[in-house]
Amino acid sequence: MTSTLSALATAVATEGGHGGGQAVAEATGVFDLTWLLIAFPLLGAAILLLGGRRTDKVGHLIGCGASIASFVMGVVLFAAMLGEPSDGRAFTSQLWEYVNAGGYTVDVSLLLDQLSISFVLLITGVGSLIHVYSIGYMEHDERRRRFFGYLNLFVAAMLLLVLAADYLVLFIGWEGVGLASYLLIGFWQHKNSAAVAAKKAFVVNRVGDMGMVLAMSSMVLVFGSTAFDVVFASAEGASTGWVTAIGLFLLLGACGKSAQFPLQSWLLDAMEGPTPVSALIHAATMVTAGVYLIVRSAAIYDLAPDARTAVVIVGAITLLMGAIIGCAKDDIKKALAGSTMSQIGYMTLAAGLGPAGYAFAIFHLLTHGFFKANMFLGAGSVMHGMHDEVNMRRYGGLRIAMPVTFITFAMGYLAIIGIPPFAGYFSKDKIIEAAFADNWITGLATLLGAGITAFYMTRLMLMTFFGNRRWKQSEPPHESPSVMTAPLWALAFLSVVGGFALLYFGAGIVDWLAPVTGEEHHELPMPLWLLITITLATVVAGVAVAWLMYGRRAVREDVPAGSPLTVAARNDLYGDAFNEAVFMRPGQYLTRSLVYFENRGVDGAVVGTATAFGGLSSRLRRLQTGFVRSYAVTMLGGVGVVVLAMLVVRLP
Amino acid sequence: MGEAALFWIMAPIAVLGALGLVLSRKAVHGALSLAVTMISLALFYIAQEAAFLGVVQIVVYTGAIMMLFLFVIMLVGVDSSDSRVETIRNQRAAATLAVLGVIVLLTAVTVRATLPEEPAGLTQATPDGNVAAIADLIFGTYVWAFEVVAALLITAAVGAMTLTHRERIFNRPTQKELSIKRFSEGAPGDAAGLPVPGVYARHNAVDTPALLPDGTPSEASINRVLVARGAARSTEEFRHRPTPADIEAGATETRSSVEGEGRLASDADEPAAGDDDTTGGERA
Amino acid sequence: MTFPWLTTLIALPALGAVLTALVPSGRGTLAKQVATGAALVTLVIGALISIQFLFDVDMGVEAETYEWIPEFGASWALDVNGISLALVALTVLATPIVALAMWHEAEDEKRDPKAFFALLLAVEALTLTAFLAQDVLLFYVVFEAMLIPLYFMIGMYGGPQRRYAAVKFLLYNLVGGLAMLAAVIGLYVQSIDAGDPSFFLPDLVALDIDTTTQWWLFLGFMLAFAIKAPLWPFHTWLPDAAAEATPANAAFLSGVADKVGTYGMIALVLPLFPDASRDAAPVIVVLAVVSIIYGALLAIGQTDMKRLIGYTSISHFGFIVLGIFALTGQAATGATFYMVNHGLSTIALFVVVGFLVSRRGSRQVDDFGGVQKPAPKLAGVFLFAGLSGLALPPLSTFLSEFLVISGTFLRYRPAAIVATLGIVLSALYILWLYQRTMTGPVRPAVEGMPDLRTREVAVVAPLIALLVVVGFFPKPLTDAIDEAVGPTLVEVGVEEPEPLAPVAEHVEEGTGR
Amino acid sequence: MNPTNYLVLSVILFSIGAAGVLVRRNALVAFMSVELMLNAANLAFVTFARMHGNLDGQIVAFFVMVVAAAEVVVGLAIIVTIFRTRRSASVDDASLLKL
Repeated sequence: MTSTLSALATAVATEGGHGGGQAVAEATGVFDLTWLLIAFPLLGAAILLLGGRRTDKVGHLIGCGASIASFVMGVVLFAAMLGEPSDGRAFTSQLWEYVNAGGYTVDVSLLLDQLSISFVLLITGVGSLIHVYSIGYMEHDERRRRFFGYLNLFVAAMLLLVLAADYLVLFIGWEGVGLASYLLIGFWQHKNSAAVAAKKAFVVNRVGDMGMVLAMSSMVLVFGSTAFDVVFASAEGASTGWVTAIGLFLLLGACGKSAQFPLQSWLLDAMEGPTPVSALIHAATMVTAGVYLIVRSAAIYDLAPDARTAVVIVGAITLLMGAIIGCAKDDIKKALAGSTMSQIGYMTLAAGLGPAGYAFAIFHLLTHGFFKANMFLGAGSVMHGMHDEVNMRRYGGLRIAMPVTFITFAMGYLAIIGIPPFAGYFSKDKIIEAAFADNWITGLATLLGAGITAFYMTRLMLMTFFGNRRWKQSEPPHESPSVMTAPLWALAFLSVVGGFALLYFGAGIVDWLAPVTGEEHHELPMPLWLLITITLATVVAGVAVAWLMYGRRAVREDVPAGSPLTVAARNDLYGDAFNEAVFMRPGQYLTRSLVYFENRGVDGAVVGTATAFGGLSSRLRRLQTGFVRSYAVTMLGGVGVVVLAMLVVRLP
Repeated sequence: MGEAALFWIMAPIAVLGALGLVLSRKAVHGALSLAVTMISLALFYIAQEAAFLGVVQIVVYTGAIMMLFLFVIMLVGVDSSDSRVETIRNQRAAATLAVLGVIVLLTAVTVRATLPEEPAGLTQATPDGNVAAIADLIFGTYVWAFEVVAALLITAAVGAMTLTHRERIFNRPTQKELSIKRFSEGAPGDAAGLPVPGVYARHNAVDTPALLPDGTPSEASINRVLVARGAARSTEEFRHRPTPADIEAGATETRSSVEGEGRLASDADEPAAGDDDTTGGERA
Repeated sequence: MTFPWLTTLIALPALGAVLTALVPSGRGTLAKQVATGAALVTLVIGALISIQFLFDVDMGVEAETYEWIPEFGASWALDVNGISLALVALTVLATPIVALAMWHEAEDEKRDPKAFFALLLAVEALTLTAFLAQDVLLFYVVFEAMLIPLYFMIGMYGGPQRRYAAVKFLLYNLVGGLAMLAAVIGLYVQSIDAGDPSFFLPDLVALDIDTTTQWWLFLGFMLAFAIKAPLWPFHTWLPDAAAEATPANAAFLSGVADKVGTYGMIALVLPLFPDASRDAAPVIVVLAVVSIIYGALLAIGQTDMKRLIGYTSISHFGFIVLGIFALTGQAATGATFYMVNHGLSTIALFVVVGFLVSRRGSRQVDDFGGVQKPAPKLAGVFLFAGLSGLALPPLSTFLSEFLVISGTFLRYRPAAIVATLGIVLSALYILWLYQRTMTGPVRPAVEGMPDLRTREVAVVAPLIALLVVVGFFPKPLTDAIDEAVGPTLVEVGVEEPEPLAPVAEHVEEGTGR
Repeated sequence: MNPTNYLVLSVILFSIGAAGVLVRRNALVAFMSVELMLNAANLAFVTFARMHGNLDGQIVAFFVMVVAAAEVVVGLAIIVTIFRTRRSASVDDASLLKL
């Protein structure tokens, strides 16, 4: 039966399944070369990491070249895809058979459709810009070649993640980006904090991976396969309980990778890594993998409303948590990291809304990729000029010293707080609309989030670029070299026009993604103009409050005491404290007591038995007096016993 | 009837001999007692139509083996005699118990066994006489065992030689070396050698202690083997008993020798034959 | 009569052991060369045999049976299937690597290295025999005989407590062996009762043993195997042996020799005692899960690097046993595949730790710190070996771990869920170890620590290459294993669980979602 | 006369010999007691031979004598050797067979 099933699965794969409602065709022509997307950066990583010192000189160029080649390939594929009919843009190409064990079959095959090509372009596009930026940013680091090797490895793994046509293969990419993230967060290994942060990121992600593994195990149990086409096609036949379970397991995985509550704690620490890493991995791409996973698994979530509700709740909580944390951080990167958490919360929330929100989640994901990468790189530029100072209370008035950084950063700022016509306005407003259409509570959460976002981003802007100069160094901070500012310009441009272009260019992103994610029109509880007005008013209010607190008054260099909420936000809302109190301390105690139990209990029982025998032997040894005559008595007694025994047996 | 008479006369003698072995304090007495038992056993053999064995018993056992024992006793054990104090705890009790058990067990077996009332006799088995029949068996059926036993005997002889042989590691000390050693190590008084028995004494027999120049008898002059046997004469009976006048005369000049006398006197207070236990203990 | 491939495979290392022992003492290098040469020739033969199974090329490898003790029905019977092939491949591969890794370590002991290399080859020959034996008596004999060279290898070369560790190892395994001997005799009696006294495995499998007897025999065999492939609570010999033996020896011990235990479970216990195995499976599954979590937690609590790796092995053996007794094709294939991968990964870890220990002269974690600065390559391979230990995809360890978990999930859901905790804990102990030893500020004591030398690279490179290549292309090996696992499970008489939601009808509906 | 009497005598002599081995410390006496036990056994053999009309008992007794001779030779040699080194013929002094 199992074998027939796997045969059927293969049949489904070849004849064209139902990845997300559209037919999936066998890849031909240029689509058959999809694997090149992954191969370029993978080759780059291999050359850079195995090549040794020989490639030190040209390492960064090889790294950029690999990424750009992949981007070009992505553009070519995108163009080719545009040439296909809108419901025939999904292609699968099987590379090799991975495993077949006990009837469970996995093929390494790639699925190229509208969703994955969007990610491919984001990853390779933003990735290439960040590669270029890194040439300048990492110029003085003696291990720059290795840095580019890791970056290429990341790009390759991320592409595998979004191109995989099987959850198991997706998981390979999933762990690959986790590894790259680990290596890059801990890139400055000589700093203890970096090494600890890297380990923390990996371990917390592993908790999410438990969810992934269990989700895949459930799929094997329920569907006998983890291939997208089989799982999606037979999802309807599964019981709601199992679909919900799979949905929740996947959500756990997504929480780990996307730093959603309750696995959010690693992201802030991850800022120990070099800034381009924060921009690429911990803002634009990897942390959005969870959103990708949920959207990709739309077929599952559509059937599991409870799981969707859980997704929405997680998204809403994270949205507000991230925003609150972002308000209190003085470390520019950590403030941005809080913002990232919050924005991914938006995406998760949107994804949890079902077909009404999937497309907007991806839309916001893309625009966020533009403006957040822009701002991180801007922050990196500031740090570059400020000798790696990250404390915003030591900045101030930098708009004059670093005009390019300021202008590009401002574009990102306007985009994230959602001022029309910048990119964030379109994407975030759509999510707020969808949230209100779903119910009031989620709607208000998103609205509140928008207000707080405006507050903390304005605060960040004001503390960094406006106000009095609080830096101590003698010569003024210098603007970054053009190799770093060029990517900033590019990203700033995208921050400005990205939202409008994506929404209205051609058929728009919603229709573009519809074959994969489905589409559903929602009814707003109030007129659209009213909602837009309210949203904008909230944003302006947030900006105004920030200006009152940080613009009018001079920013103090020492840290003010602050309200209990501020203190809590500075401590990441006690996420780490909670983890330490609930998991680490008892874990350490458990480990220690287990070591004790092992040495005294398990091993003690064994050694104790040995000691008991030893003691018994030394008692018995006393019988051995060495006196021949004692032995003779024993011997005579023994002879007597033997004779007696013989007689007892023989005599009648 | 003759056999019964022989048995009832010789059996108690044999038992007495055996008890003598176990109970005598001196090994040499024990050996002699054992010889008695063996001879009576030889008679029993002959009485039980085993003339050859009876002769072998006398020749080999009593004649050869017991003599060997006596030689060894003379070599090592003449001056040793056993103490009756048992040193191993509970050994006596355990031994008694074990022996009684064996006696009971074996007697029970012997008595209970269904044995023929009258022996079958060996007339049929030994048509040509005892010796010829035994020869037939030894060189016939048991020839292999016989050869092995022969080899064993040879091996035992070689083994005994190997065991008792002592490789000379040092040169035998010459008289000169011995003399030097005596002067350098021993007490100055002994430097000239031990006194010879019978010197200045009333007798010149070997059991008579020599008199030292001051008239005191010297115990050291008597062979210690004789002392151990109790065959030496007491030094006490040769002691010159000083009169009160003598004491007055030599009170001052012979103070040191008086001390020596005192020592000797205290030695001599003990019976010369000595208690075997104490003497043996000291020697050991 | 075709060429006796399997006997040749066993005879080569045995001959090598004799030749190595005959090398005059004092000529250590020659002994090493002879031993390594023999191991390499064995590797070539093993590779040729593997080709037949992995790539379906007929090399003429077939079962061999020669008379041994015809009075007892015991024979020198060898055969190879997917399961044994996987382990044979691991063994022939590991031996030259271990020999190369030991190249200088044996000399540090101020002992003649000859003995170690001769013993190593002897163990290889015995291990190979165990994997190939089709005769229960033969299996038992080599199972026990293997202890002797291993005892000397631990007791003669290694740390200060090595004698204690060696005696502990020996006593533990002898107890298991004794139980197994009783069970082997009991099994033989069963075959006598059935009318045909035999030790030949297929004959014994065909016996119809009543359930109570099966239980007793099952316990005898299982105790031996549970001690050998240390299953909680019979595991305490392994950390001691791992810590005190030389790293290469510890690698061979837990990487290869202990696999005889898990191999025995899947190749002997399951087919011989199907009823008892089915009944006992839940208990064994619980023990396996306890091993996974317990081993991992204790690994976290260790301060001695080699002990730590010893405890990780206990955790991994838990996974293997879990996979075997989950009694699904997926889990059993995964478990067998896991045996190979765990071998590669553990050998890599032990060997790399050995490099560290020989440089610093200490096994304590606290004595290291910031090693990646002076020795980046060493840190790199250490991280790589560690990642293979925590089953990071696409390294081959990942697939086996996933197959075990998902295969177990089909039948024992709570056990599988608890076992996934092992995923988190493994990351914790490996990365924490890496963090404490390799990263952070450079400690004065590790300053100027030399990076990997050519010989060391040659030791590690094949392991890493295999972990990657097998990780990407596992199918030839898993197919061979899967083919052999299927009949075993049929023998046990368990049904493969069917998918809950059949795919067929929805394909025809065509709407998908 | 009933030959059982010989057997009883044999038992008595054997037991006395055994007692001698057990209680006497002098190696020579103990050794002689062993000889006594052997002789007692020989007596039983000879008696049995006569009872059953079979000469084999006498042959065995003969061999016992020969072996006893060999044993005595070696045993006495050992005693002499021990006496030379330890100046004692007490079996209790040779008690090194312990830890």
